[in-house]
Amino acid sequence: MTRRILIDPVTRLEGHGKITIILDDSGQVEHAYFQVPEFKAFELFCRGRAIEEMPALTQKICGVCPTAHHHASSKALDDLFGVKPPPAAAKIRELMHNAFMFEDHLLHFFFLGGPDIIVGFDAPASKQNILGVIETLGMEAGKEAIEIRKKVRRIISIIGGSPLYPANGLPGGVSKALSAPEIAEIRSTASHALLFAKATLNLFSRRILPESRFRDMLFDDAFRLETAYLGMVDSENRTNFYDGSLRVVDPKGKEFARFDVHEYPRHLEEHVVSWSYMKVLSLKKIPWNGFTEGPDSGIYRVGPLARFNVSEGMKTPLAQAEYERILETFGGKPVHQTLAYHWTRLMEVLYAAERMRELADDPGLSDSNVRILPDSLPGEGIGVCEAPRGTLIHHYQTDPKGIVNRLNLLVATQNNAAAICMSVEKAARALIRDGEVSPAILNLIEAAYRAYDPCLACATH
Amino acid sequence: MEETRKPDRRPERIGVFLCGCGPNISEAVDLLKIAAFAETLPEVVCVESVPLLCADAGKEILKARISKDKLSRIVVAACSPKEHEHTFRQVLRDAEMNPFLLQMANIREQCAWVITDKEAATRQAKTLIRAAASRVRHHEPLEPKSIESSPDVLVVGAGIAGISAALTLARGDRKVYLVEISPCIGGKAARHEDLFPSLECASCVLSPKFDELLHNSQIELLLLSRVKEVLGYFGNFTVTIDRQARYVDEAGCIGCAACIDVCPVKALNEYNEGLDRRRAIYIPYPGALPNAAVIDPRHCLRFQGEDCTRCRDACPMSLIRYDETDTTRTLQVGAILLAVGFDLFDVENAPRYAYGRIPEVYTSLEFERLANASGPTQGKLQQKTGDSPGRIALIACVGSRTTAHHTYCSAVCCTYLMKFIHYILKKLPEARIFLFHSDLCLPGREAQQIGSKFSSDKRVAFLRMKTPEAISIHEKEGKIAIRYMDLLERSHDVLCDMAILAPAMEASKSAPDTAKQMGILQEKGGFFSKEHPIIAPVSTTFQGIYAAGCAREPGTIEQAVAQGEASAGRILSSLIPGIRLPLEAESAHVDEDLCSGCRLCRNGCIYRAITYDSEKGTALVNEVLCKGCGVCAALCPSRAIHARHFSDEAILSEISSLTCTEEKEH
Amino acid sequence: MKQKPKIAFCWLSSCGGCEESIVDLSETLLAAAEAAEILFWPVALDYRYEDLEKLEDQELDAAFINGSVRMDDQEELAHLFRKKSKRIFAHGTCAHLGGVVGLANLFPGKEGLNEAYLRAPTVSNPDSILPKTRCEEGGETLALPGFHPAVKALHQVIDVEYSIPGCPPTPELVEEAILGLLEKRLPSRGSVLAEKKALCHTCPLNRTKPERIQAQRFYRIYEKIWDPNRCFLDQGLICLGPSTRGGCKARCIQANFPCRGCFGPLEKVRDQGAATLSFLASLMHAATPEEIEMIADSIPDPAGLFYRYSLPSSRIHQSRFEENP
Amino acid sequence: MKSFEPVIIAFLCNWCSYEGADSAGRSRKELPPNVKPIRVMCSGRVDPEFVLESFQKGADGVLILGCHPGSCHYREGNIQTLRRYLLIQNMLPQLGIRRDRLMLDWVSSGESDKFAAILDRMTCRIKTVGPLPGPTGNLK
Repeated sequence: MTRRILIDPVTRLEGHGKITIILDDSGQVEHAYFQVPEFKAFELFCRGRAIEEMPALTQKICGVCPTAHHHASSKALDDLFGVKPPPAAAKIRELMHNAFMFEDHLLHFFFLGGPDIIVGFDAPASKQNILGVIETLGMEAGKEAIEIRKKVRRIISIIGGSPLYPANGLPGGVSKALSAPEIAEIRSTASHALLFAKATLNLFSRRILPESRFRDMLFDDAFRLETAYLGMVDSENRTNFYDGSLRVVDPKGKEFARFDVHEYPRHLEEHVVSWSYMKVLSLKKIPWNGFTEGPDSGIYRVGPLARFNVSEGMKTPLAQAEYERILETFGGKPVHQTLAYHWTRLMEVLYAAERMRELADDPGLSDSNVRILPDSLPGEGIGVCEAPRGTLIHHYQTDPKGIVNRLNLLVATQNNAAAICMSVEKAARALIRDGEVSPAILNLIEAAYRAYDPCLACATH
Repeated sequence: MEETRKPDRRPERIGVFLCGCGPNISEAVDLLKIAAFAETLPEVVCVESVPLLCADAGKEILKARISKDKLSRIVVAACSPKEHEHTFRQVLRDAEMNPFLLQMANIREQCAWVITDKEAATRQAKTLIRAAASRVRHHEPLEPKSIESSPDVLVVGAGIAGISAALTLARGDRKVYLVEISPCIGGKAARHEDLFPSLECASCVLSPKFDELLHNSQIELLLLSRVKEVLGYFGNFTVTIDRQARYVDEAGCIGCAACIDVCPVKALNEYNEGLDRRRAIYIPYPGALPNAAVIDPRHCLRFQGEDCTRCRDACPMSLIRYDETDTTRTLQVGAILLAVGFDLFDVENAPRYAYGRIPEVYTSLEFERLANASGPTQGKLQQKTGDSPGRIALIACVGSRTTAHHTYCSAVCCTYLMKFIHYILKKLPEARIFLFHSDLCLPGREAQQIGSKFSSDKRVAFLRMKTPEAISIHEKEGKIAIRYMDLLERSHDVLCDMAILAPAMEASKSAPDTAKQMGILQEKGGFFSKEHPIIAPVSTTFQGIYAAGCAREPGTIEQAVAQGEASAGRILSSLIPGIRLPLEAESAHVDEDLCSGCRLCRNGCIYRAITYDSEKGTALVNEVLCKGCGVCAALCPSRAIHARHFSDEAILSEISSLTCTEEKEH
Repeated sequence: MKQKPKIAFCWLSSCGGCEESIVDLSETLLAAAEAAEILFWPVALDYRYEDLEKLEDQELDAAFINGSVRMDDQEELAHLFRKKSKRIFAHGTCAHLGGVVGLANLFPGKEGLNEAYLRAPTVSNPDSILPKTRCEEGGETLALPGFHPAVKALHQVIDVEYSIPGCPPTPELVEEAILGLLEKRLPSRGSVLAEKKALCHTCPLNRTKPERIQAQRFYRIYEKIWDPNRCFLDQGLICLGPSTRGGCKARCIQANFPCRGCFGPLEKVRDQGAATLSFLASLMHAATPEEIEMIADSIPDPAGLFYRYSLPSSRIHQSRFEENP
Repeated sequence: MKSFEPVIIAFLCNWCSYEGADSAGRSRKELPPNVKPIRVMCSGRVDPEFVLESFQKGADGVLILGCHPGSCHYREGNIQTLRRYLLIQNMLPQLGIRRDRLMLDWVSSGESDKFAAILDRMTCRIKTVGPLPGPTGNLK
């Protein structure tokens, strides 16, 4: 007779989830399900609302990555009203976006998924958290991590009012220009952030990477998934979080597609499963054949690792150096090792800090012209950006009065939905032998999805 | 106290009193059933049916039960509260209970008389009584307040309306401050030749009033003065007055004019509508009161820096005061009357009448001066050339009844045009008169008679225009051509020597400033809004401020006098020396702990009863001005404004009680 | 040594923003973790529901619950917390009033599922599969919580001692609540732990408001560029400041953005929408039905704007779905 | 089965419409018992929340009666009401409530016939549209 192992709720991620592992009578894993038991219906109740309210409204999908939604939404409004924000506005948005990527990635590293690798997979549950992290790294380091997040989130409040839910997104720009003192503060924070990013990568390669248990798991097949990858790149195929075109590479790393977001419906497809509220995305051009790996599967991944795999380098020097180090460590692309998400994520922290610094130094940032009034009537618009957890698409349609009558949201973690389920099952199969389960094993299984930094509120919205 | 819940209020002792109202209620509903039902209502401790509660016997019972049963709240189920609420409130007072702890259920007008099916009427009565019983729990004992007040009065404008009011008030032994911007009293009426409808000579009719005014010790006349600022409210206004120097000892001057003859400066005489010139030191017009000279610093050489002393040297009593200065003073008054009069529509804004381009086109006021014995021509009707006009055009509705300017009718033009016909025929019996009008408006007995008399006079032609705008004036062969379109849309030219326009009457140029200063509303044409157009016609939207004469709407001199006296009456009866002003008990109240100082409540209060305390950052209701309408309470987004006796709690409890009816229950 | 107070943090139908508002406590959070024993906090600590069930009744001194109640299991969880805790803090506007997600109450419950899983343009769902509360998968039964017909605020499901409004609450308010608990100086039960006065009271632009505002029409935020230093209402923009509880530190105003009401209605107001509607009406500079309608029509989505955060706990709670209303 | 008897809350201003109601009474007009009157000093006292609360508490219709424009005892109170009314009317359909369940009209103290007519019209209108559904989500 079969046996069930239930992990409910899954912890140290955003949103509600549970894992059901089913063992056959010989104690081998028959199936493992990663279920999302929540749903909110944003696509329904945003209908009938005034289009200009979307950035403020849709960002409430997620309190962890609101800025990403705010920007995908604002860009959708630019598109829908046919207005191009003035240069200063675009810079302000990208600056806020990078500040946000920085602090959100650090949230994962120190509070959510990070503890797995900082304190160690096998540490007791009571240590698998920020407090354990502080214990491991020392109060100073811990406090500093908390401090820098606070300072960088302050950049978001300077620009958008609240550190959490910015309020500045408008079609054709932003509501507020930046004053000289504000820019000065941003600049000094950015420099501080850059130092901290370096230190964190240093910490990673000195303390975590060499650590054998982590290294084993990093290269272990249990944490390997052969999928395609999707991410946003600039004209030179370098990672960009705020703007660019979407690029897909196949499991061999070959470019599979490179398209403007307006073509997304021709490339991406959602599937529904009856055992979870989380919809599953796959590449439309490859016929859906369920939760399978390899070249015949349309399943792809997004987020830091995916952005690493689809890009041909980073735009900023230090990040580029880190990029090459990763490439060297894995001896080429694509990297399919799920735990590599941690490393690529820290590389992005470095990039975000460098980019913040660049933008803070840009003289154009202080321009007071930050908004252009639309003259065309609303209609249809699509906006895209890279959220910490991956590619995020907002798509709106309105009536002539600018009342939303249709919207479609493809949210970062949805793209990873299939991969997350598969990673969990794969880890479970590999790690549970003859019905043997220890807390350490269960935590390792959770480490399989935590690497993605999933956001389940987003994924179901 | 940490984490403790607020204590529940202690239960009320409610008494329900059912009135049979003779047969009216008792026969239409089942009072026994109702009484039984009332017994079951929460916190009701006594129910009593009385054949006729408003009769002395009934009131005795009510009074007795209140003290016997120690009732804390009363429900009276009887007639409309509008009929007997005050009666029963008095009974509560007599029983030493606060009168506001009463709620009436109107089971006569709203059940007995309007629902024939006794069953249904009884059900409805129960529902209304339950609602009353649940509402009355939320009543608070209100104490009607009162304040000290000043009985003195400020009258703005010494025209005929202001003067009539001032005299009436003074006869009532009131101190009156009469503020007038010009150097003399009497306003426009004083400069008329005759007065309609009696067609008596204006000065003969008016000067006795003027003399009485000048000699009345209760009235302090402030000439050359204007109101600078008004603070406060009904009963307690503080008014600041700016007085311009006259440079002549007003009291001493006897108007001998010695100073005037020697003055070297000449300026247009506004008191003759600029038809002639006056000196820099002058008396506005012969007969102007007070009969004293005044220096106009805008023209006097001394004030242009020259060292001219001719008038001072000429004055036999040396009453010239070059060193006199403008002064400011502050007055305390209880009420204010605005009698600031009107101005004529500026005809240059309607080019079709060629006013200002063709010299022989006059406005009605100019013509009054022309016809006036004390005017520029000593009353001789003559053209600027000196010849007397043979053909004279009178044109009605100039700027009135047209979408282009004023849509309203100025009410008196047609009648004074009749007066003008009378002037002309009296002075130039040979003249031909053409009256251009569209719909003559001659209300009242006299106007009609005079009108029909003239219409049968062959020297006078009544020409009907299609519309007030269907007319224009042109120069033609050195004469004036009046081109108009008749009812059949045929166009005609009528040649005349002189044209007299009847321009619309509009609020005086100073009205907007005054309205702002006083915080009152204005209507079409800028006239001051009335508190209520029918039942409160002489009071404005701000309590304690009244308006009379043409400041409130175009009207006759007779009406101006009546309104002046009416306003005076309102003031005399509401501001009684030594008696405190009673305040509206059911007024609004701001809870400072909840008020955010957003000040939007002021958008809803036309009585300016809500002020803002910038220190505390909260709004404040002035209970003197609050009329208790409750608009602000419904408007306040914090519900920080509490409408006394009509609180949210009271009304919400009525709603819940009324919605859970027997129909719903089963 | 005296025993540390035991507390729990949990989310229901939440966005995680309120969790961030706890994380943003930074040092205070570490201090709190020292001073109190945190026995449940999914976003940060590895406790499971079974650990929660194992607790004695009333063992928790306080549970800080954020998010509205949208799914069956969230309602059960709320009841479980009620059983285990001496005090319930409704943390954030969703728990306090229903929140943004409450706008779903304008639509019939199941429409949400149909829209997302059947009608969404990129969905390929030939067999019209919907998530099921019980489904057979590989011979095994898997369970999911059901999707409620309507969103509820926490107080509509269990008794709540304290509410911390805000989407999200400021860290200061959360800190004040936690310290109040630790230092035993909480106000009377039933209190809302934010300012008693509306946003205008602390709004830097309030002083620029004229004596009377007379709106010829209301502007939509994409229709005009406005002066950041003048009351937005006076510029014809709709700002919910007057009808919204203060305590947010005017975050949006600082960003030159009008208030959208996330702190909910005032102490004595039950229906934020009605309060908003009432004051906006008073700003209309019009007296005839035609003129007034013109201005009223310049507000495109009254319910969605006036009830942005508070529909479930408004007077009406939820659309009545009458045909051709 | 018992025929549907709607409950209609009517807010009457003290000076005009309540007087109108009284004069309807004095002239013995037959009025529908479905209408439950609440007296306020001015229709401007009627908080939109009162209207929504009436619906929430089970009223099938709500009437607001005030003085005719221009003759409001408080001059502009009824205009405030008109503004609120038209705004609520824009919102009711969004809340799934038929517009015609709420009605604003002007009744002067003399207009007893008009008063009776309005009550009759409103009552049979609500009878034809039927009872107002309650919330489906068993919300308290």
